[in-house]
Amino acid sequence: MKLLYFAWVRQKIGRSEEVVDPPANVRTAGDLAAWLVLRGEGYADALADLKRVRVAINQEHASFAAPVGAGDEVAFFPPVTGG
Amino acid sequence: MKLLYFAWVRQKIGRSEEVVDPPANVRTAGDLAAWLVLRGEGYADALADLKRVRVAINQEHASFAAPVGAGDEVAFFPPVTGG
Amino acid sequence: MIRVQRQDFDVGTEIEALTRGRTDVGAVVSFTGQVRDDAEGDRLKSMTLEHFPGMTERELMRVEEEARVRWPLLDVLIVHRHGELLPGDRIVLVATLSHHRSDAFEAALFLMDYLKTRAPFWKRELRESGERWVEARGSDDEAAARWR
Amino acid sequence: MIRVQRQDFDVGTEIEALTRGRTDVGAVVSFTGQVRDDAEGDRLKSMTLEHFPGMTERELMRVEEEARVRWPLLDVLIVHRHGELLPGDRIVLVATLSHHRSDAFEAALFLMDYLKTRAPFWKRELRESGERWVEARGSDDEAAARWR
Repeated sequence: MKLLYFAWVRQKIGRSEEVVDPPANVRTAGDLAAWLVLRGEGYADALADLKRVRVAINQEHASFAAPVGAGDEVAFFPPVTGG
Repeated sequence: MKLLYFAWVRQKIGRSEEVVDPPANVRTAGDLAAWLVLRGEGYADALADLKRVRVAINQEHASFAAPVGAGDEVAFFPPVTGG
Repeated sequence: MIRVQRQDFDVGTEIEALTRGRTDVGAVVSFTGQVRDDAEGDRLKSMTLEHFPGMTERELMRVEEEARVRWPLLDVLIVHRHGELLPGDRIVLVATLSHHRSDAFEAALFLMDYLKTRAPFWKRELRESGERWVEARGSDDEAAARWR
Repeated sequence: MIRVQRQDFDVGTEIEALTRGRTDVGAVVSFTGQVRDDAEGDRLKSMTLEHFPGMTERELMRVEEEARVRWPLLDVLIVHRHGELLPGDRIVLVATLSHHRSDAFEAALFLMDYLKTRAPFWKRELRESGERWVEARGSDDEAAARWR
């Protein structure tokens, strides 16, 4: 599973992308975030409060209840501020 | 009193401006239009139906109930279609 | 600023002149009205805009002032042409500058709605079938009424 | 049409390209968003727009398509820059072409409201006091919500 991070999520985690292989009980984007939080302080700082974070699965906005699987590209980022 | 005509009001009357000296019983823009209608077919064609006509007194939109006097510039024209 | 003129205008040049050197502008909205050939069998050959010199400028200044009272605008430009125009020619430009986009959008819409119902211009169309004066549209009166 | 680019754009050139040779366009609305120095003591030195390559283009295409479904538009252009920008620099251009002005105005407003809440861009400001990420505004969510 490919993960992408943007803006301050990227800065807090300290990288812009990585490939991970989460355990079978990670079924949703929310599960994935909760699993990432266990990896260390940067991840926890970025992803512990999901009210501040948005997720896209395969380049489409998604909810944290949406399922994620091995072949997916999952991106975490703050609410957008373009325009 | 100076009169100005625009668009089809001008075309029907056959001139774009004239100076007139209406009688004392012409007190409003509506009175003025009714008095002009008596001057001939072109005026009647242009001004008999005041629902189709607008008036400006001294370059400000006005109602037909607005008073007009000797020193005024009164313009009759169709509803505007600019923009 | 308002201008009534026979000659064409360039939208980019006008906007550039309004924004050049400014760092306080967040939003620029422009509206350009063009001569449209609706091409329903009876083609439009040209359109002539008659206006009321003097009153036109007064009405445009009045509507600019009204917009500046209603919205916190950094600048306003209204350019309206008169004379003979061809299909595709520009007729009118309205541009509004503000900090935030909603003010610029609303003010531009307001300016156009008021222009359509108050600025003393009259359009005469020359079509293949002959000449006719464009009639005022009830929808323009309704659009203007929402700002009262 | 949508474009995501680092380089600047010229509003006049873009509008000219959209309208050239057309006689069916009655209304052109453009919105330009610029980097604004709100100058409240802590001056803005620069702003950097990060984006999500790939998803950005998809979201812009999606919002263009949505606007074309909702309004009878003759053309749509969205240009959004990324990278480092200075106060006064242009960020985004939205242009809409239609027969009648209300469609072009509404569609441009819709496009901007959706861009603000869905297009994956993030602004980082460099101020005299340091760097900070711009926070999303609740008013932008409310503006987008009115189109649902």
